[in-house]
Amino acid sequence: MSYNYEDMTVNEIKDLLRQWRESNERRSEDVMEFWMAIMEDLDKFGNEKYVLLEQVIYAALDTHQYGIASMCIVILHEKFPGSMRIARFRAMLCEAKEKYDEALEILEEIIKADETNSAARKRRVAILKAQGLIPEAIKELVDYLKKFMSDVEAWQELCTLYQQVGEYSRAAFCAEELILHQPHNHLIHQLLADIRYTMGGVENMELAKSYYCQALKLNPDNMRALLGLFLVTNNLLNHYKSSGNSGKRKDVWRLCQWAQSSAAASQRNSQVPLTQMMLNLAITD
Amino acid sequence: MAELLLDPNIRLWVFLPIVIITFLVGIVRHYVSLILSSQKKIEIIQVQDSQVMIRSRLLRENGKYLPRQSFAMRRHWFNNEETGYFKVQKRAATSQNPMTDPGMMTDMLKGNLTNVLPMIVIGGWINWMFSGFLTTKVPFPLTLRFKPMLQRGVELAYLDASWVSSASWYFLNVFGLRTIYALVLGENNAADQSKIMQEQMSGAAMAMPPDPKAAFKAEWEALEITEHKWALANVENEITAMES
Amino acid sequence: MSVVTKIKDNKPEPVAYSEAALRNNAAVVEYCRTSMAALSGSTAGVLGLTGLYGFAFYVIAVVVLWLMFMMKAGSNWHKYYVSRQSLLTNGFLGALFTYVLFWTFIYGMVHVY
Amino acid sequence: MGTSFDKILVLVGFISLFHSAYSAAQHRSYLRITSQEFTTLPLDIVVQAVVSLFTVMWGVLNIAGNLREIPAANELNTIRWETQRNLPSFYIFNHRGKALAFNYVPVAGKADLENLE
Amino acid sequence: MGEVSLETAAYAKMILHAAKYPHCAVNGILLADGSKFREGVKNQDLDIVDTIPLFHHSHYLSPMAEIALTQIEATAQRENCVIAGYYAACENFKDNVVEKCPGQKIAEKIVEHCPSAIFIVVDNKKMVQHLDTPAIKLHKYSDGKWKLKDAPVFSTPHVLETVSHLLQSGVQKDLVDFDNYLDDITQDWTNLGIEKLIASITASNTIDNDSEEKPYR
Repeated sequence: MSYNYEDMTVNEIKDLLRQWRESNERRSEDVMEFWMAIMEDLDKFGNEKYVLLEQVIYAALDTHQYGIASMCIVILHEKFPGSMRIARFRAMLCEAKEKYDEALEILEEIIKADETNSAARKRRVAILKAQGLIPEAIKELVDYLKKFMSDVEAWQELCTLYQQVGEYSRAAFCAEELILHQPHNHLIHQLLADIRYTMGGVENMELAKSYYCQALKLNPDNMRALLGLFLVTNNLLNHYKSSGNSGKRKDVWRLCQWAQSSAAASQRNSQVPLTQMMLNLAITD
Repeated sequence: MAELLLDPNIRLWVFLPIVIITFLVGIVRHYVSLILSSQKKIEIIQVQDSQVMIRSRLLRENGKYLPRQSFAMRRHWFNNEETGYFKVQKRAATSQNPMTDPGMMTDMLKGNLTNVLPMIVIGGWINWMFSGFLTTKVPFPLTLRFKPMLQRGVELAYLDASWVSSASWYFLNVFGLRTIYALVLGENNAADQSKIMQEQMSGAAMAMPPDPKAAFKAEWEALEITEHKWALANVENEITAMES
Repeated sequence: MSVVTKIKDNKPEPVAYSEAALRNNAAVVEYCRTSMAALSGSTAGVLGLTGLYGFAFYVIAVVVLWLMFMMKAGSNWHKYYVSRQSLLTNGFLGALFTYVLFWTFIYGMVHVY
Repeated sequence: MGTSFDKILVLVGFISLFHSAYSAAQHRSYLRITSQEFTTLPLDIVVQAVVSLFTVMWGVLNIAGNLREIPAANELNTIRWETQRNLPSFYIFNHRGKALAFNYVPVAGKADLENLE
Repeated sequence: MGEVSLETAAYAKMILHAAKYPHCAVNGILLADGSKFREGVKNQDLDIVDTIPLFHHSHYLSPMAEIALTQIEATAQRENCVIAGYYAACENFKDNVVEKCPGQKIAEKIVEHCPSAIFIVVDNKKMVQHLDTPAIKLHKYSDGKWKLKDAPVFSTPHVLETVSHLLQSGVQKDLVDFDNYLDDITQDWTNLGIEKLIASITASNTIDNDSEEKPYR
């Protein structure tokens, strides 16, 4: 999926970059390639110029081209002197160069000037993460969340960090918080189901089943949820078989069949046959 | 009634200039107010309060997607008698008297400065500069009641009500061009972008409760009476039914 | 991403709308409506319509704009608008003011002198 | 977003509308000079004005921007984990990209030291 | 005994996977040639012929890993391969040890089935555009721990040159891992396209260098 950026007009590039910005993609290398192509035409971007520069700064730091990053920062700084946002980018540049103390100093100044600057606080967490201090990062993030309780990004990050250290029940709490904020997002439901499944136990399996179903209801194309549902129902079947709960077993059996058939249906047009795997998991009833 | 004939010079030197002046003043005023507008200093405690309120509201609205235990745990955290957030956090009722708050005063002053002042000054100037002209005629008949509104500065008792004097034309423009400003300024709003760049927006935190104490109390009550209804109880049957 | 829920009367399941998309669409509609009011006002002024004819022309312009919106959305209009009626009636009077101003302005420019 | 075709459409429509306004004004002054009574405008001006109005309106409609689909599902179903888990606020730059960058100079002494352990 | 050899395709996919997502931790499965493989024997020779890139996010959740493992096992059986190892790369530049790698559980599970399984850690610091070292660390399981071993032997010549070439021409963008597959099930996680490409490069390399015999790693 590489783009032939020489054939694209400035407008096409502009649209594509905007699309990436809006959908939050991290295609740093592609962004840098585009940047090389459109550098001279920067003035054609009008008001979009500055957001574009930000995007380029992220990408340049990501590909570790500090020269370009600091150039963009200088351009922005000339336009908006004294902006906290630009100061944050300076901190990020230091961070990329592994001058963590310097970065922290800049962030400290930002927070001193504006206590409510949430982005700077989040960067502090990122710095701890970059240093590999995951437990400290978690602590800092929890502190942050005490102040900014409805920050979806932060909850999601905390969820990931908790998973990383294996505290699944806390990760589940964060995922639940995410569901409260975005109840229509099928991915979050699937995430919570995944976590519950990983935690294990009949109760968690039942919950995982419900959430997988909810994810599928919101988006029937969510393959992970479909396969997860299949796994969960298999697990539950085994459990109910041994505990002899026939009523529940029947329900789960039906659901399992359903998951299998829809997985097979969606699989039909892809190259790798999944039915093989279904056979391997061998449902016995 | 005899048809009045206006000198075409009035069109060129009175009618058109008024429209252009009003329009340009509106644009300039927009940018001036942007320059003057100051970001309100928000205290962290206010941000925290508003975020808590959002979270609690979301719990009430979307709590049905959580299992009962998780819901109860969160409600307990908010509402518990000894340790609940809404019980523990004590907020002083803030005084809302604008006269005591100097920031509020300057804001009001600025609002007056950009909205009322230009209208009076430009209006007075136009009244003085273009006084006594009949500029145009509205293309629909009007009753006599509209005469003082439309013919300010021209006191002719027998003139048809649909004629418009220069001063009235100015005021018509002031009010009528508002939507056009939105059209012209709203589209490629340069100010928006640079505003984002200038300072960090704290996003949703802006919707602050004016009085946290009362808001906490209300939220506590609302949360207390919220019943938990597990929304995913029947989801298995729903999805299996969806396919078939 | 924020989402607003509105309850439709005939359906038990509330339909969730994306707030950003709603806002975007409202902005587009508003933009077109204001342009339409200004333009059709100017045209009415050029044509020298007076009295009720002018107001009738406004109604026609609103309906034509509505038809254009429908054409643009195609058959699946409900994907883009919450309701067709409100698309027609919302902002009817607000835009009328702009219309009258432009009507008067161009009428004055063209026909009075 | 509007294509250049739509922009041309709007421009042409505007010029045409302006032209019809000018024609109408001329017509009025002609009538006044020849002291005839005004009844209606000539048909060609009327047609020109109305046609250019609809041209501009259609152009504006397309320039105003695309409508987005409002059901939340349409928007939410397009997001994937790829973008959902991507949080710019928590980006870390201390990753493999560092070595992959074309201008990477390995810190020899340090690396050797760590290899020893 | 206990020699581990890597084929170009296997090595290339591993490196390309790490290069496609430089900001993520990545992991994957190593497949060994099944014809020489004996069940349950410890410390035997392994000929790694293929790798399956697994995930670049959600490493710590088991459902998708279970799905992936069952699917890979099924495919491997058909192609007469066995799951014989695990590779991973850390998110953090400085973390290049087994303990910091995601998916320890998967690796342990593999060891249960195949006692001679290996664990390869991609060395972030050596992952450069022009590879002059293999940039991987090989570990073997013994006494409940992963022990560092000597670098593996490549079974084909000019591996580093080939992979560097692939890296520079941006082939990593076409690599499909299991996460990509789950996002879009029409994608092929076995990466046959890349395998073919590598095969053609290797073939041309051998023809070019038939006369002059170069020592290789």
